[in-house]
Amino acid sequence: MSLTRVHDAWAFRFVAMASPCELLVDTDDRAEADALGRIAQAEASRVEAAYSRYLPGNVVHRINHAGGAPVAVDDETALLIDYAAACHQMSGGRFDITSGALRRAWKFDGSSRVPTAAAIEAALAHVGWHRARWADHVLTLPAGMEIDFGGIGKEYAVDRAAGLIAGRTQHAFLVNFGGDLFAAGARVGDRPWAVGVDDPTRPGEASVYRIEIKRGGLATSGDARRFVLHEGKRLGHILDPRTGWPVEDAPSSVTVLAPTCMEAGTLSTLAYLEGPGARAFLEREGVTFWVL
Amino acid sequence: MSRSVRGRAALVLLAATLAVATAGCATTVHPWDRDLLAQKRMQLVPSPMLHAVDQHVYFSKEGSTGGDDVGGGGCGCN
Amino acid sequence: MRLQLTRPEPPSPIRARLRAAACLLLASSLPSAAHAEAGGTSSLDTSLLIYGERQRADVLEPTVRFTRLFASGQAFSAQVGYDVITGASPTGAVPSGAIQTTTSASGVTSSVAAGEVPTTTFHDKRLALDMDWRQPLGTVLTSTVGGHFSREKDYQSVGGSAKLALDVMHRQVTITAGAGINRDDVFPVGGTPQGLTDGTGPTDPARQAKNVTDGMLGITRVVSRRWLVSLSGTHTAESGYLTEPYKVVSQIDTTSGESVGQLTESRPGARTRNDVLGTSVYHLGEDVLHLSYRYYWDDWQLNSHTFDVKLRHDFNERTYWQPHVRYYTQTPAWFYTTGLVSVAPLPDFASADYRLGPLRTATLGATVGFHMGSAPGEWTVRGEYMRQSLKSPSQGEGGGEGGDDARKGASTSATAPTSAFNLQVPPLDIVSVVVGYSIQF
Amino acid sequence: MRGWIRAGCLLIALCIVPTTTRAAAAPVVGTPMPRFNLPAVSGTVNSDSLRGHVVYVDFWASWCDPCRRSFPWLRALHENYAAKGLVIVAINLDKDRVAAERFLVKYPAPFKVAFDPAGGTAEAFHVQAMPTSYLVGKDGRVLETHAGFDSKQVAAIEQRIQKECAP
Repeated sequence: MSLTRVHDAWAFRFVAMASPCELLVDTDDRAEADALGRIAQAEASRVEAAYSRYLPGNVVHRINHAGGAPVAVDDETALLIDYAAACHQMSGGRFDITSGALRRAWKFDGSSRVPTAAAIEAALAHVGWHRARWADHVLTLPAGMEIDFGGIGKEYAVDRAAGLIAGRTQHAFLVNFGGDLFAAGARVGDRPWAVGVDDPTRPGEASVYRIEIKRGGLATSGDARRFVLHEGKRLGHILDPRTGWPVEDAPSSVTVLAPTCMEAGTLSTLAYLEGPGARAFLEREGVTFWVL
Repeated sequence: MSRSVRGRAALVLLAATLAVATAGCATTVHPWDRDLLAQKRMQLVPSPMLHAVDQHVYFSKEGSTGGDDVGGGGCGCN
Repeated sequence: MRLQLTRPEPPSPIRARLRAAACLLLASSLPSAAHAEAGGTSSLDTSLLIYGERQRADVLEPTVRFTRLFASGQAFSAQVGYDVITGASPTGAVPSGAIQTTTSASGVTSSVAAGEVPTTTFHDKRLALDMDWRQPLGTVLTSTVGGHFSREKDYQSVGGSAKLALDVMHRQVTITAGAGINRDDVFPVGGTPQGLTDGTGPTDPARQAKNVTDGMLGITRVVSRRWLVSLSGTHTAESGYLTEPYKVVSQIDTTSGESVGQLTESRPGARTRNDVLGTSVYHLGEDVLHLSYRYYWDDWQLNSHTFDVKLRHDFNERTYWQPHVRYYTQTPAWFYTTGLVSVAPLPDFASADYRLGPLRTATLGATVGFHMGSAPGEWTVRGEYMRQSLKSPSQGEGGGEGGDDARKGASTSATAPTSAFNLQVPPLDIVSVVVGYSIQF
Repeated sequence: MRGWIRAGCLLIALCIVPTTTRAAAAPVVGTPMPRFNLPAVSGTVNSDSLRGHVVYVDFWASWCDPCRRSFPWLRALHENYAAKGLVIVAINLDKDRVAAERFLVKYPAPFKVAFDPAGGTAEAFHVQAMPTSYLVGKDGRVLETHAGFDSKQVAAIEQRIQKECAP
């Protein structure tokens, strides 16, 4: 955790959800930046604790270990599940929080190891939101199925933190949790925030784009860090739950600007799942995007 | 026919027209059906200020004035 | 009879649905500034009227209105307006030296007047304050009390009004009753001249009072989910000094057709006005249609019809436009005259004020409402073109019906002026622009 | 003037007569709460599942100003009494779900929100004004109803809720 001065703004940095996180506040007031940074950190930690699938005792753990029994969930979780269900429905099944079993079959370690067809087939039997029963705060998953908020949790944490901070400050700020971010307002002098998009081939080293935004959520989907090489093809870690295979001929990076980080994240994921049709999809949706 | 009789006749005619028109097609409008009526543009006088400016212009340019605003309509909320 | 409104699916279903889903999630789980927003809400409306008559008066009128709603349904509003009027106003005298007349057996002549209408130039400022307070009394009664004050160089008006609205039939019908009193004082520069004199005589230095009382009764009815109608009537009694001190009446020598003199005008000391106003507001699905009709009559024999149509079309939540058409027509007051026959005995009352003449006004205008980017507040810009003209007796109901029978039936046996000629003046063109800005906070 | 009064009375009579016969009575208090099963923000809300709880049913719409004023209070009510067994069900009567969702963005509702665009539930509850709320006891009977939202009544309602929630 650190507080540093970056381009006339204070940057509060910490690590959460296995990612570098930061809050930029457009102010000279160090104490205020520190207080707001702690809010961001607390919220990131809270969302991580509540929805990480690695932490025993939380609601995700309870659902994934219910063994076919119904699980009642709290209001916030219900809302998240509703959101995921809505995304599943509007994406025709491409977006699915139950694709965890597939993710265990695939190891995206940069090697060329690909699971066998039988292994994929077996995993697919435990995938599919349509198999879940979801009504009135109660979720029932067939035994062996799992849910995973990995696809939306970080974006959710960004929007939540931004919402909490917005209620506490008049200054412009930017929340960035591992590359998913939300900018709240233009900086002093109506200046935008400048955001660099990583070169997918050299993540963390070079930016290929500089995006300027004043307000909105920005999220990127791609195979920047995790992929396998298969028959000369680079397969990204985003799996199509309908086939069990990574999306073929997908762009290496899709960045979308939307009113909230959640929307940006979901749209970039859905675009990525379109494979070569990513660009056409985003054009159809009429959003601002950058595809590499 | 004198003017005042004509005036009263006009009033009664207008009243009758209104009553018949509204009685014929009146439907019960439930409190929760007043979404459109609650809109500002559905008020009898959507902008009191522009209305006042108008009335002032007409008052100073014409021989007759009047036509007071009345209450009613709106969201019907409590 | 309920119309079902069907909307086509938006062209980008995923983005729109995603937006709704994200809003739902974030809104429900996040605290917001809702606590701060609760309680009263206030709005501030400002407008600037720019009004110009061709070759006559120009008016600049900034207005500010503040409204505050309180938690238990009370509302307070205050409005301040300031007008600056400069330019010329017709005196009532006929255009000089350009009258062609033809005498007839009736003694009434017809003529055409060309050239400039005599006017006086003036510069005046007026300050007007209005305030009202609305107070619910229980669940179905609402009272409103208001006060009014305005002041200019030679005129002051103070008044108050009270209104009571009763909701019946589950608020589908509202009955409104109200009353108001107003006290005006006129104190012309140089004193008040005697009526129908040449103005050189002694003037009255005292303030001239004018008292106005009115009562109104109205009913508003919700006909359907998208239709609202209302009908109201007002009865107003005015007494006191109702004359315009600076207006004059020409005396015409009917043989030469020349104006031989000017007399100050004189009006009766009482006037009883009535009007009925019917209004309909109909929601067409996307557009809203406002229709109104007013019938007005008074014991000066001035009757008028006013038709008003506005159609508001919303392009989206932030932009709309509203075309407006208005038509107004009136019969002249019984003592209205274009000019007096110089050799005839003086009538009791006479005025050549065109506003009491066989006047017609046609108005065509449009309002545009919009928001500036993401900045708060709504802007409105309205432009209107008004054309006022005096009807000749052959047109419409003007003059013809104002015969002696009607006059005597409703009024005293005062003598009416006989017009020396029929006046034809070019129509008056008026252009006005209102720029408004409203913000809620 | 007398003619005026006569004409006014005639008009008022004409306007009122056509609807007098449709006036609905409002029984409700003391009777069992009408049953409903409505789509909610998450899943559905079924009145049967509320049995045994003190329930506060609030009918609202996005275009209704007093409803807007009532939401922060409902929120506070939820925060203070949810743990003591109070269930708040805010039934939205907007025809347009998007309008309701926009409202919820501005006025967050951590309690149950259900949607009844057709208004059938409101009809069953004999809703007379917007908003109208019903306090329902553990036995499922309506204890009291409140038409409109008046900040002066809030304390009395809270007292009653406190009393009903007491074990």
